Amino acid sequence: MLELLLALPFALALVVALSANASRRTVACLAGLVPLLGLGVLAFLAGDVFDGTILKTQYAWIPEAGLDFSLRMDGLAWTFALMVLGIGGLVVLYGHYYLSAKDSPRRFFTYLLLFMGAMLGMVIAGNLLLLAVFWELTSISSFLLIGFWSHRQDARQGARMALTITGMGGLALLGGVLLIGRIVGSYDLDVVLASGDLIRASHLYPWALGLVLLGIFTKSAQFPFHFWLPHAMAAPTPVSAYLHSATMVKAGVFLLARLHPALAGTDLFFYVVSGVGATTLVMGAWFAIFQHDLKGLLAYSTISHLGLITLLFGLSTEMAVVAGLFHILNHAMFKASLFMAAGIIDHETGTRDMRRLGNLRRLMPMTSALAIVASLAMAGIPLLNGFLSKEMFFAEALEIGGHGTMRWVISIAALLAGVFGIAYSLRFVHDTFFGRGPRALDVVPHEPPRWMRIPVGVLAILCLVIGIIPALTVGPLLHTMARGTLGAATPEFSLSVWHGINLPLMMSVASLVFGVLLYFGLRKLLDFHAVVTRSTGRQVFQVNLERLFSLARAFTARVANGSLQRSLFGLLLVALVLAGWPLLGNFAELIANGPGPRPLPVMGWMIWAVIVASSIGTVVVHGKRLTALIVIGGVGLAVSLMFVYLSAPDLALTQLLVEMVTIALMMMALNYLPKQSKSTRRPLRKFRDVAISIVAGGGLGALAYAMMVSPADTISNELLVRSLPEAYGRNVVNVILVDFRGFDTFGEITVFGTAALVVHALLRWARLKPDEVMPGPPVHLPIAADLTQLLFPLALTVSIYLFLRGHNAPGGGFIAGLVFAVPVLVKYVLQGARAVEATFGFDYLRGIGVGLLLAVIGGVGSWWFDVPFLTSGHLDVELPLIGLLPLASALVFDTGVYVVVFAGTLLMLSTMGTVKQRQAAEEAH
Amino acid sequence: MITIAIIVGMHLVGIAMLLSLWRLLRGPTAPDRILALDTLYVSSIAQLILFGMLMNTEIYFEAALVIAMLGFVGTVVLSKYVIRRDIVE
Amino acid sequence: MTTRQPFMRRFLPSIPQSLTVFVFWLLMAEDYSPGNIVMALILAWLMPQLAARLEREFAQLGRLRGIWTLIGRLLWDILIANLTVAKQVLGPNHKLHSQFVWVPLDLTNIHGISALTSVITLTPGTVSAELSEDRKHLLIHCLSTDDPQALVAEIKTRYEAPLREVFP
Amino acid sequence: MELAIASAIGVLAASGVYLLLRARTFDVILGLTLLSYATNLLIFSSGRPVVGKPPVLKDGLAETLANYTDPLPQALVLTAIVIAFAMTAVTVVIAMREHSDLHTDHVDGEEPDEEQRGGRR
Amino acid sequence: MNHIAIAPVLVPLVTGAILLLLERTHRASVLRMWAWIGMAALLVTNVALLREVLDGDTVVYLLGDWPARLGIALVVDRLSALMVTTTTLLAIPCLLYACAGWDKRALHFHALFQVQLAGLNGAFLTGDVFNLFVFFEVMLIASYGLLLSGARGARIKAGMHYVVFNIAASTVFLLALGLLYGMLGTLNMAEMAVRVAALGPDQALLVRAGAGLLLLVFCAKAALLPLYLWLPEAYARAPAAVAALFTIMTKVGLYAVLRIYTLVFGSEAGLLADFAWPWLLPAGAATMVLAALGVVGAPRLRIGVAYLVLLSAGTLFVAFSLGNAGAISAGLYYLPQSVFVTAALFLLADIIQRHRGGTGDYLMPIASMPGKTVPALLFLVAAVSVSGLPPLSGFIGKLQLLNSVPEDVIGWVWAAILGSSLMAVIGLSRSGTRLFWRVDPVAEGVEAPPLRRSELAATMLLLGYGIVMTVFAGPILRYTEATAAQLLAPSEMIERVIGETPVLREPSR
Amino acid sequence: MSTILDAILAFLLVVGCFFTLLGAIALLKLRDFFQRVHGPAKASTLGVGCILFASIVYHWVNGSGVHPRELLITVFLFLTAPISAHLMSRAALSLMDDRPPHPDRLPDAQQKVVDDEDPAPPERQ
Ligand code: NA
Ligand code: NA
Repeated sequence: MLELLLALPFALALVVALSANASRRTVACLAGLVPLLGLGVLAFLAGDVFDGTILKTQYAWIPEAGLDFSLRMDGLAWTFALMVLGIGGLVVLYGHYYLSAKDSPRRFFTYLLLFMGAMLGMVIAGNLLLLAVFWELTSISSFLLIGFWSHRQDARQGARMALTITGMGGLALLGGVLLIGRIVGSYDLDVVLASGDLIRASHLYPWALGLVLLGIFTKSAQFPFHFWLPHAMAAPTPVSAYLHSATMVKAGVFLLARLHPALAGTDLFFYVVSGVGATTLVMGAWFAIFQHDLKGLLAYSTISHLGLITLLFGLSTEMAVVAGLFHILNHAMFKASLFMAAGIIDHETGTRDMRRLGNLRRLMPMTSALAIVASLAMAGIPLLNGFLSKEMFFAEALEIGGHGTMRWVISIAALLAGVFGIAYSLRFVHDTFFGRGPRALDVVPHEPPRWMRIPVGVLAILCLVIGIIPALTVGPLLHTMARGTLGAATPEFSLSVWHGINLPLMMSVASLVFGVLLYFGLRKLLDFHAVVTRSTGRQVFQVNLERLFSLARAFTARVANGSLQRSLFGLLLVALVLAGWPLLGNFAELIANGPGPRPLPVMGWMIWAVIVASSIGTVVVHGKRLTALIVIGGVGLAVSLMFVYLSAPDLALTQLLVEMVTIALMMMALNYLPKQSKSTRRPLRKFRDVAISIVAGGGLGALAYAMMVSPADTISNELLVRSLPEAYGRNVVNVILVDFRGFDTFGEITVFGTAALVVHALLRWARLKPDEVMPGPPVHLPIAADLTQLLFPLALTVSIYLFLRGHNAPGGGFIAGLVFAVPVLVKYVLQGARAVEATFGFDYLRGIGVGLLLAVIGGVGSWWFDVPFLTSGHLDVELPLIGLLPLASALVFDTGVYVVVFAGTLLMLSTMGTVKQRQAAEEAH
Repeated sequence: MITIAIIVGMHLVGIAMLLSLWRLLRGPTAPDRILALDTLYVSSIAQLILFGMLMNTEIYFEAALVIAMLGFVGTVVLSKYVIRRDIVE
Repeated sequence: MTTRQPFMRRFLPSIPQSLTVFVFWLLMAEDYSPGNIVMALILAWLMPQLAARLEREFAQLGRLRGIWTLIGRLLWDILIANLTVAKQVLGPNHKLHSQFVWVPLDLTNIHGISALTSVITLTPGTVSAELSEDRKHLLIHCLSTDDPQALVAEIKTRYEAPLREVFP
Repeated sequence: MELAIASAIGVLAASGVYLLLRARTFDVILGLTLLSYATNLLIFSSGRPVVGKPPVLKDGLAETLANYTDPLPQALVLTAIVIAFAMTAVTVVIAMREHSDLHTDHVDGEEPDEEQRGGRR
Repeated sequence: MNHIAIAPVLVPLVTGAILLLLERTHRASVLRMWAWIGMAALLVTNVALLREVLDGDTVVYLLGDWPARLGIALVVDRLSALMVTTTTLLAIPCLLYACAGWDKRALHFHALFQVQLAGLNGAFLTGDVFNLFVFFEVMLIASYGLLLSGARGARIKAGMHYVVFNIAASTVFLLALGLLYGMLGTLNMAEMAVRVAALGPDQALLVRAGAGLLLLVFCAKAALLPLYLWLPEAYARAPAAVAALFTIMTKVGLYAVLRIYTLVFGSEAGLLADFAWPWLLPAGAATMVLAALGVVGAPRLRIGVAYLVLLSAGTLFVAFSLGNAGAISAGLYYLPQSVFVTAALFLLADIIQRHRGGTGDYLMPIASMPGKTVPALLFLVAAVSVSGLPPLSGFIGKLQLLNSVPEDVIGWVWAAILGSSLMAVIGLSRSGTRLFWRVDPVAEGVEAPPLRRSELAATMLLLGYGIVMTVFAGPILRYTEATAAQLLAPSEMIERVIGETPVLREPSR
Repeated sequence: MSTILDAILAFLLVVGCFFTLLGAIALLKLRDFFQRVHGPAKASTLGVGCILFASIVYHWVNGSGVHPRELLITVFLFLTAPISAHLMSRAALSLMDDRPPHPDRLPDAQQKVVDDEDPAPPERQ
């Protein structure tokens, strides 16, 4: 049943949302079904609940997190569900008439039902985490409701403010709940409620309590988080009536009641909760007096009443809790009706400003009468429900034991709040329904449609009935509610209007008298209408939020300013820290343990000199780009020589070839870049960079040195041993490339081919402006072109030679591919791109694809023999005449490499060589 | 004797390389530097051959061949740039 | 006969080139087995085909009788002149009388001109710098000469004349 | 030998880092090139290089690291060279496009204000 | 012999190659068809892969039939399978979105897309550090292409920063690998782990320097605190489908950190045991805070989303560096869902941008976009999920994470997690209200370009993943918990990898 | 192995290295580009040629077999050196302010259209 109850609002929200073509009435009816059916379910469950049974259902959702989908209904939950559904039903009815033709009822009721569902879920959750989940859902759905009139700035702002504050509270609550879970070891409500002593004894208790209270205070608009509530009044009135009487703000005090057995009973709880409650109570009431907006006044009044309830729970005596629960019920009734009445007034007069209203009892007597009844209930006038709970409150305030000062403070606060409450209620009644007015209205107000008035009437009558015969009406309900909250500790109490003449009654009388005096006295003293109250809370919030936004903007823009230099500098700095940290102070020991350095023949030092000199030379001349390129060519050559010298011919070959192609690419690019670097006038920056470069270089050199002099233990011995017998190659480097680590090469050619694609993609459709266009027609270099005629076929032959020999001597697919590509590059340079493209006619793009597929085929072939990808096979083919032809399957793979490298290189070169140039004339467009 | 000759030769060629390096760094014009780089390439071939003789191995043949065959590519490209800025017209 | 020639052109675009490739492969592979000779033949056939995709026209050789004397002469000149240049380089710089000289060309075949510039560059003391746009003059730079006209005459007789035979 | 290699790595890295921190695209590319030389040398040196023992197996010479240098770092460097080349090509082209599209060769695609002011002064 | 381990790399690569062959001559629809065929094949192989590891098996695939230490081995455990699955699931909506038109405007899009997938999967599957580098590069080069193909102006500029920074980081990667190979003499992760455990104090220092550099690289790619500056612009400028796909790229860095610093430098690594995590925890928390600031201060929605990516990276760093099974499990649950939801937000931002005319996705107060209902709803779902509000997957991830924070650091870690969530709520509520809640009477009549169905479908699919992850949170968390347990007991995997014998060859001699 | 052969080899080597060095000295010492280019363009080429020749003989004598393929390197060197020299000279010329004037440049010579194509080869007889 509980699942059904909870599913109702969500299911119908979905139905409403999807009923695109339904009439307004249908939509409202659909929405109205929820409270109707829901109340039916409640009625069905009432018997058990009133008997004190706790109804439960439980489904595992995320047992790992302790988050079960468990629902639980006791008296407290039942009563709250009753409020949520009952007042919800009235609000649906009211809202149907309230919404104007421009407002989409579909959207409105969808949000409303979502909210109703969230609220219901929160109330009947049987797992604290689940409760927190629904708690946040109420924040989100109320955000949508408050911002319903999203074209209005105050609505947007109010909605965001509410979301921010209550969202923050929700996160805090989540933290608190998690801490409770940590203490108790379960989130199950029954377990938690039974573990009050354990919780209170835990060292985490203050944190858990603080976080939970933060959630409660924000939700229930307690000082200092109260300010979001008045701004939420930008919502349509049905929303205010619903959220700020029976539901949203009550979620906080609901939780206070719910967790009362688990959290209450310590001094910390007492001081914080009652202190905050008392402050809110008085402050809210005081500010309510000075509101000009009907809903504003009601909002501050709500704050004040929530303060009262909080205060009662803070007092923590059983009777105080009962009083608090009672006031929750009462407040829901009179406040909902008052909001709806205010909405009617707004609806009929077009304003909610009390300075323009007045004397409405003549124009809309019925509404006025109902509103006056509700206001009197709010003021706590006898024979109305508000009086009863207020009396209980006064009584409890006077009976605080053990906390001497607090007793006085709270009693005075209670009295003050009573006085203020009378004053603002009086102002509400007087300024709206009596006196002169209304002024400057565009319409002549009259009674609203009957069905709009009915909800107000129902609630007002309830206020009266409860106020007169409480024991018969609300008594059992309150009892059930209290039992749900307090369990075994529920006190015996009787509800009656007359307790005899006692101190609480005196306080009521006093507050009535002083309240009337205060209102009229204030009217005499100052012009109410000129008083402008500013919500300091809002001010502070707004200012801080703006500050947060601008701080975030400024900070983010300042830190992530898009500067590449900064990014790189950060990278370097972290690198220095991470790599330098372990070495600091340990370097001497590090290099002491190895076999020690070996001497290098003079030859090696000469090559070293070329590396060092041209490397530094590059830095010195880097501003002049052509020069820098030539000089860096020296570095490349010398590094290659170093490779040769140190037993790495394959490396040297590759390095040299890549060097040539790189220089060609850079020269092509240089045509579209400035010839010189602009000099920067930032000596400090240069100094810093020089310093960090030296540190980085020195550090890396030191690391390299330490590594080289420490003993090595590598798997390479095994590679050497197994290369020839098992991989059929003498050039172990090539064997590694195509066999042992063929998968690396596989990835590498993918990178290579893809790089060519990227170059192609970047330049194909682009039009670039050369930095400088040389005058005259293209230069022909016939002699050079002619001389390379013989070079080309020979280079091709060499390429094939290097390719076939690669497995046993320096060479291989990559080197051979480049050796093929480079003479074509020379052709491009000497004959011009157009001429080459016209005759050469290879589709380089497809070449890359074909090469990659070949490599895959070379690797997948081994699957035929049921061995993994890239396993090399070996086959000796005996051919007539020719003799033995050794074939390694790695050859197919290497062919793929060859083709990709050739095609990729040429795709890059030809793309860069055939860039479409943009003329200065086009530039102007 | 022959080993000594090879070693002496390697040092001579090494000096040649250092001299080219000097020109490479000093310039003054771009063609000077290109020329220096070209010379560096040619000297490298000599160096490789000598080294192969010293080690009594043929393993450096491929490297020398490729430098001889393509070492001038850099020269071609750089010179074309000086002549026309656009190396592929 | 007229139909055969284009076919031959397609099949074997340049016989000299094919020959070069053939020899080149065998030399490089250092393997004179039947299998490798087949390979060399395949390459000799294939490589010029590929090269033909990039060349408008291969050099066609005329009479080759003179070429051997030319090569011999060239090698000798390279040797001798290198010594001269060595002396000049190692001597004081101010004794050098460098200058540019325009050599008028009788060669019209571009392949011939290319060969000539190579020869001029390879022989010490002279470097060919530029071919005039009409391809009738070749600019050469002499490291040190006092009689440019004699130099021009020598180049024309020693190198250009035999080259005109090879590249008609 | 270790000293030579290590110091060469150091100098290359220092030069590369300095250029990497320049503000012009081309300088940065040069810096990356130098850095990749340093990187390659470092990986290479992880095989404890020796003179004249290339890892190409000869008959009659036992296949151990006593007779041949470590081939694995060489293979790694080969891969690294190729990848660095691919990356350089892409960077170069981006630099071209940036200069063409944004009319500046500053790495951030716009001239910093202070430098412009400095230039005008 | 089961070859399923290599399929996630080969399938996209072959698809890419085929697409490259077809590209010039075939119409877009043909290319799309082939791309989808490839995607379907990938999905199928992915399911097969998941089945292999579901019961805790680790698949070791010895490429070239060499023992793991000599060649390259692919290692598929639960973590790899999870990452590969996330990639595949992400790729489907990205491709769907791109097929709405961007694929025609970006040259080689399809081929690059497939290469990107191959790179990602390769990085997730390999058990060899150098091979990891190679696949990082495959992934990066494809990402450069995807980012820059069809780019102009500002995107080129962002690309410059992204590319150069990544190349620099890759250089450091190589340096680290050089040092590690030099000290350990192997590149196979399992073998490295064995050797690291046996290191003496002097050598340990050098290895630690190398491992530190390696950590730097992964953190740079994952965009951890001082190294994140490259991310916002690059992600905010990338084409929508690409930006969405990129959301997994930072996770690759995170994956690598998790893999290597649990396996090689994990709890059983002798002197270097767990040395990285104490550095990462505060850095992760600080990243969260800065990222949250970025979300709040973002002038454009897409920049905000980029910071959300960063926020999720920070969260994951915190989760992983807490080091207990619960936190790692929480992170592993959080990871895919954050990928999906941020990807959805990128797509959504693009839809919004196009429909708001000149204002794009700038969070300026102007008329709300026309035809906003569906995008607004999607935005709401995404925002709720990404900021970690209940009840969607983001919440569950964070909940699990909060649950697993040990008590000694609970204060500031919780503050960072909850605080950044709040800031995200603030930032996103502002974005949402500015984008959808402003009705300008003038703009109301303007006819909006119709929303493309496939684009919305792609977004919904991504958000749908999140909802599925919410509903089935239980089983998924069980999987991630098993994964975390597997990660925290590296010796099992080490034995498994080292012990795997080749089919034909002798094991190691 | 005969000392005479050794001596010849050593001589070849020294000559080769000397010329290689000579090219570099020229590069260092001479005054301007056009003077310098003379050195490397051939002295070095010749020097390397000598060394290569010595190498062939050396390997032959030392028992590692006849490897005439090193000749190929010489072939390539002699083939490419003139191209390099020619192009560098053109580059240097293009930077010169006072280029040597053409001997018979007529006023209308400049308007002569330069043919894109190589001149057609003469018909075969
Ligand atoms: Na490779
Ligand atoms: Na790199």
